[in-house]
Amino acid sequence: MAFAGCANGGLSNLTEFLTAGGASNASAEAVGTFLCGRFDEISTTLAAHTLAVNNTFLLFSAYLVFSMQIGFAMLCAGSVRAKNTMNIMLTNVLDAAAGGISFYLFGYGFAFGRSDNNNGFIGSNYFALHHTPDAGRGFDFSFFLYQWAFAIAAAGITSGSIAERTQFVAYLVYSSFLTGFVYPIVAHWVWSVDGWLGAAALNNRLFGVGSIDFAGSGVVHMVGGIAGLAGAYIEGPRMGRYGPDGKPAMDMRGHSASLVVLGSFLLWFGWFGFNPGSYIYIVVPYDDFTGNWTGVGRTAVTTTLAGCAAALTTLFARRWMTGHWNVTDVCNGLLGGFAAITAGCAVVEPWAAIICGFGSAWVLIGFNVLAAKLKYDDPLEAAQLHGGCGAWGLIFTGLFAREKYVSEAYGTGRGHGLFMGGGGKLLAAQIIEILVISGWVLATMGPLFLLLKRFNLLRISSDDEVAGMDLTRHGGAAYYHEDSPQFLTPNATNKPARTVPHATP
Amino acid sequence: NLTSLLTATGTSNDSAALVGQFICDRFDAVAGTLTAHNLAVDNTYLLFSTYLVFSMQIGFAMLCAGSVRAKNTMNIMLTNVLDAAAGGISFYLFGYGFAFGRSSNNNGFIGSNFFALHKMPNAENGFDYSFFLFQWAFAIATAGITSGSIAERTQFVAYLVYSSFLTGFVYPIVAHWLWSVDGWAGAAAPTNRLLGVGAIDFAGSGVVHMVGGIAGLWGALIEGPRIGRFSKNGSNGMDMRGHSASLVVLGSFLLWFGWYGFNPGSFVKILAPYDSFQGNWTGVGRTAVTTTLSGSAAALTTLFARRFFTGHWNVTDVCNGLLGGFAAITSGCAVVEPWAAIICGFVASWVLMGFNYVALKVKYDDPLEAFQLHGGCGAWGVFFTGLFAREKYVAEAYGPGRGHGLFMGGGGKLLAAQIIEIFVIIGWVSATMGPLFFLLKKFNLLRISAEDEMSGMDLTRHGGSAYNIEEPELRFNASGGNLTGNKKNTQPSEQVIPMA
Amino acid sequence: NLTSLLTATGTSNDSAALVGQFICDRFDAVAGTLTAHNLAVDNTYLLFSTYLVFSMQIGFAMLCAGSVRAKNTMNIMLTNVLDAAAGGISFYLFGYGFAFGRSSNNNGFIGSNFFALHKMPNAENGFDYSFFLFQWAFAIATAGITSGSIAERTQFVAYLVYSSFLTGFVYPIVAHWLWSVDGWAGAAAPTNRLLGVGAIDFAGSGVVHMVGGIAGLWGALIEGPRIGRFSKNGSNGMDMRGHSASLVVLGSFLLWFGWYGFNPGSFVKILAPYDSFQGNWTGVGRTAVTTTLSGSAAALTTLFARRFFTGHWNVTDVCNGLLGGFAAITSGCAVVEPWAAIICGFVASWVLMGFNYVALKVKYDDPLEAFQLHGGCGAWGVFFTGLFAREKYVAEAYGPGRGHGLFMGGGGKLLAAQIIEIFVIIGWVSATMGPLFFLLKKFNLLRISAEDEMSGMDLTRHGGSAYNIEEPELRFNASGGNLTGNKKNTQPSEQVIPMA
Repeated sequence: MAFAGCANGGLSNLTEFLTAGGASNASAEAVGTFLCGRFDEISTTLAAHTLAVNNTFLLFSAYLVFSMQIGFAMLCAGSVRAKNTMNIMLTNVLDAAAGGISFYLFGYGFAFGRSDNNNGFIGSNYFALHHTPDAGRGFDFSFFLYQWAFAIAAAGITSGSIAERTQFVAYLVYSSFLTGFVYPIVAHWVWSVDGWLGAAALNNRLFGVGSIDFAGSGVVHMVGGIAGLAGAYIEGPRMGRYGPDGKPAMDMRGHSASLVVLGSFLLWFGWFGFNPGSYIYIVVPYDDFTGNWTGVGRTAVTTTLAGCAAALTTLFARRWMTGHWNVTDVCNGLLGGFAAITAGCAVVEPWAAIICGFGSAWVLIGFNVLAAKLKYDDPLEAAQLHGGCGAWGLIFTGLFAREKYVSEAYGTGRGHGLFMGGGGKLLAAQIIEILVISGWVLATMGPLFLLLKRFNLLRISSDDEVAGMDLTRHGGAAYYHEDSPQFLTPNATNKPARTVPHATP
Repeated sequence: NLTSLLTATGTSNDSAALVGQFICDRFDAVAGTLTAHNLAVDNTYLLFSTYLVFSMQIGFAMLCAGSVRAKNTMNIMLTNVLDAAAGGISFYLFGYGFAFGRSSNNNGFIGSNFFALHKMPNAENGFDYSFFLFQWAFAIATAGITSGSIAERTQFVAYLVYSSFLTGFVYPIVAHWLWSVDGWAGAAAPTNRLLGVGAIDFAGSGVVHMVGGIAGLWGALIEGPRIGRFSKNGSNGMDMRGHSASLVVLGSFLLWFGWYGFNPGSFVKILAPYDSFQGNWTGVGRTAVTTTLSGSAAALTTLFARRFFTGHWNVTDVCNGLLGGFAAITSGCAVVEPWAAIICGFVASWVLMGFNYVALKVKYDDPLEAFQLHGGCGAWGVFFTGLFAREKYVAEAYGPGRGHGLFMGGGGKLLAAQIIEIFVIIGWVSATMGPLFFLLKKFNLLRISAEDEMSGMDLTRHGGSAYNIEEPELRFNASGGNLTGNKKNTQPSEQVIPMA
Repeated sequence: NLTSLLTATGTSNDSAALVGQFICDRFDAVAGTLTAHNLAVDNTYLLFSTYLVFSMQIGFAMLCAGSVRAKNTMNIMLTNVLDAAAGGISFYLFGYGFAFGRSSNNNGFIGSNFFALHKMPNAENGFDYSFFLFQWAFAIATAGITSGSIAERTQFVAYLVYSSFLTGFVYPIVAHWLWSVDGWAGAAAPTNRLLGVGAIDFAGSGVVHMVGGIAGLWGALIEGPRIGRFSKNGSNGMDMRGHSASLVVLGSFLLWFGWYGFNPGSFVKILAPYDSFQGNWTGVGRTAVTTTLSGSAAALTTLFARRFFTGHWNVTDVCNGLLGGFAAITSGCAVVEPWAAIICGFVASWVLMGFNYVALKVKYDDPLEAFQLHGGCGAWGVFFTGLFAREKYVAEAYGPGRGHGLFMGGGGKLLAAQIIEIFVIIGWVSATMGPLFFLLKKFNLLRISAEDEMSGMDLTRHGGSAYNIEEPELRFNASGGNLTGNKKNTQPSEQVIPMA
């Protein structure tokens, strides 16, 4: 409903009116041309304003999402033992860097590329930003950047699951594959207007409604979490994590809670780009006071409340279960709440977000108990947190999505939540999304990890694991204190000798 | 109107109506689009400012973590996370309604609507969700200040109680007085302003910083100093430095970063023109400049003054001075000239050093200097605004008819209003938070036991130390040959006894 | 105009005038509102970009802190805080005026107005406060680069002197040459451009990075390497690794984050349409993409190259490579294609490694590799722009009539201008900063004493170590029984003797 000047025959209409008013044809045309010229000018200027504001909004949201990468790096660094810090931070830097190249070359095209070969399964254009910007379809560079920031977040999740025991080469392989192929396909299904699964599709939506995964509880968090699950399961737990009796032996706490808290807070900060930013456009009015800006604000509020509720629930639940007030547990609970609300953030009421967060805290605690029972070792709880809470978030959206908000965010004719009077269609679509994401990621990443294992490229040697990868593979420890002897004697051993690549396990 | 004009030109009534309709429809469509743009731009601006203010919470967490001893790091960081989380719930349920709720029961003391975001967004008052979120970020900053004052010796339960009370009730009331259009004290009120002018506390030197600082003062006073901080014979005792200056600097810088949302963001709307070139965007830019200059001046003053007094160039002192400069300019940031901001920062540095000196004399122990910094420099900032506020800028930010500074030819009215603000804030916070802390002490819920304090709360209450450096022998004998395996993790994993 | 058209339609003069007046008033009102919107959007964009650039200061502080030894952490962080604070004051008083001040004395060499923000905001030149703040954030980044080169061995006073001189004079002059519309060297000038085209340094590979890097080169050369860095027998000596890779990674990531303000923000205005879909917003987005891709390519190249050379996958090397890629693309970010950015990053990585190799050979010691990274990669970036700048993008960013790249069919004019830029920057910075460092050395104000260097500046000059981990025996014997009290803090609290 943006202003369109004198398009659609406005000029001839006006000229006609003026002529009928008694003016001569030529003069009427002159007046009409003058007025309509002015209106068209205004219309052009307004269009430029709209584009400028929308792009500003999207770009700064993209920067915020990028800051989540800082958060991941700090969270991961703090959550592993000091001897593997260099390793995990390197994987985080390369998530962004290698992801940048592979998403530029392949991923973006698979996810959002539109051409004559449009289909619901995979995109087919815009590889290496060819044909971008695309005025016809409204894709500018800022959209690419925003989507890139999402793709690298997915890869960041997985690296947490397989931390402290994975060969660096395996990491490079899976990361490029995930951001370049596995993730973009899912993004295409759910977020592209051509996708077969999502509510964004213009027509032929799943069950007539399409699943609602606004900012990616499924697309980002479940994909990353399940990929991590496959990797961590195939690798097995870290040495010493579980004793021969099957009981958790060592706790293997991270080496710095300060970094964990810093990372969690930075993720929170970045989530304000992740969820509200997923509106992409902010200049879309609903009435004379509300518009997408209201939706964006509400999304920021639901995101905040879900995280807050999850953090508080975790605090008291863990206090009750362990007797401690534990800050790292609270941080994980917080992030679980965010991962859960990500699917429904734009389409639920603030009070529902509190329910979402409350539920997600218990989901995370439950999955953690289950993981301990099954001797599943995930240093960052990434599969439990992003996979588990992400799946809960999708179901929650099927229950609590509100009709008004859905139609504002997606347009009319989509489904809404079971508890909000929308029947079971949306819920069914949400469950299908959970199942197909789990299936797709397991079917692609599982074989990849098995293959890596087969070629002895997956797990590091036990010597490396005991000594820590930093010393054996990454050129030295992350921390140096001068009072240690290597600093007092020149040419001391603070620089390990060149190591043999890929020691056999 | 246009139709009648056209009729007067001699065109027939019907045609005139058609032409008029056509043209006016176009203008209405233009106006509608412009309104949408206006709202979109203002909300974009407010939301991103909110995110910046939120990043101050990261700053607080890091600053606090670095400023305490390693054995209490987990504890203080947990309180910072919960400031934001518990504050989110309590401000959503109560605080926002008390502060900004408007209804037929409007009064100058307390708000009465919008609890749990009921009736939001509210077109009538122009309140959208973004405004709520912005105010939430301010409320949790207040609670964060207080947690610094009582760090390293407070029971976690006490913390939960006071934090919810502060963000849910004490702070919102003050915000209502100063910032709501219904408030009795602030310059924002359209009529019936205090002394005819209303106090100017643009971004909250009083509302946020003094409230947090004075709450901290009462907590720290009632708890008393940390064990060993002051020795019995009257000497200075132990210095009790924080465990990581890197975290202190990181936190201070993040606070600086976030302050660009705090002060300039308090314009709330950026799209309000003053003339053909200037508008709120100019005010916003100038506010960012005054903020920067005040902090810079305070940092430099502290640097040289501390160098003179102690002989060291001390980075943590400089960081505190910097933050003191920010806390002081927060009140007047939008209504003073850049050069005045330098004066503000210069004096703020001396205020902070003065309060620190007094604190040492009276054996007041505040691990983060939170009362001295936020309370002291905040009060100076409120006072400073009464001296240097410029008429033109006040009119642009608040509308005409408010007061301006004594040194800028505005007479003493504004200054009087500012002084009243200082006193009522001190009174209100003392009257509410003082009894609360007393009550907590009475029920033995305030201070941790001496054993806990000696061994650190992380070990006894929070499940273990914040830092786990394995293989210490490896670190110190890394001669390449004796790479031994991990030692058994020494952290207590068994359930501890809940608080005695 | 409209009135005469209406008169021609046969209406009476008076009525026509009324109708014309009515309609034109409406149009003027619309135009006025549109101008306000325009300014609000542009200023919002510029301010938030500024905040991002400021966050690079956090990044520098963390990167520097992590890259030095623990015993000098307080020192280097203090210099980073003061970059921002002292730079704030000196850029406010002098630097901004020298760089962008316009008056009747306009000349290509130096600016002459706007000192202490006098005559700001300036509608005539379109300068509002936000522009000042944006430029300030750039100036302090320059000083931050230099502090890395001379880390761990420089007296604090020397630091204060050179930093003010750099941000207040040396850097602003270069900025004036390249970025002011009056400058003699840059493509921004409307007429009389160098070689008819003007050098293109969009966000400052030369103006910021080379200036900072070359200043650092002179400082580090004149001071000589740290004690023990190179042994006498010609072997490599000690590696002198930084004390915390976590801080290095945090800093690098924050710099990446801030670079999104640095490069895309340099468009200054976002609301400038090219056609019905594209505009400066497209340029801004593309700039963010080229920045990302160049850094990514440089990081990957460094990863594999260093793996090949050293056998390790080294995260700190990768971080430096990443930053080298950013420093290089900064010049051409807005005028090259995304694929060209990958080439830029690829080469930047080799440039950095080459310079590092040479530095080792000639025993040049730069703790942060600041000269190699910002000087070397910056120069490559300026050169690269002369090869790959695309005509269309140059015209969009600067207007028609500027040069484009040799490989893009633009001939050698732009490349020649770029090479001239490289040489005049090297010359100017060497001619100003070299003598300054010599003078400081002459007066014994440059390098710290050998004793200070061995024991670390934190202990001798900055009031104590950055890290205080108390009672390690308590941490490892926390059996509950042997809780000993705090040991006396071992930090020196007595006043130290001022520098010898």
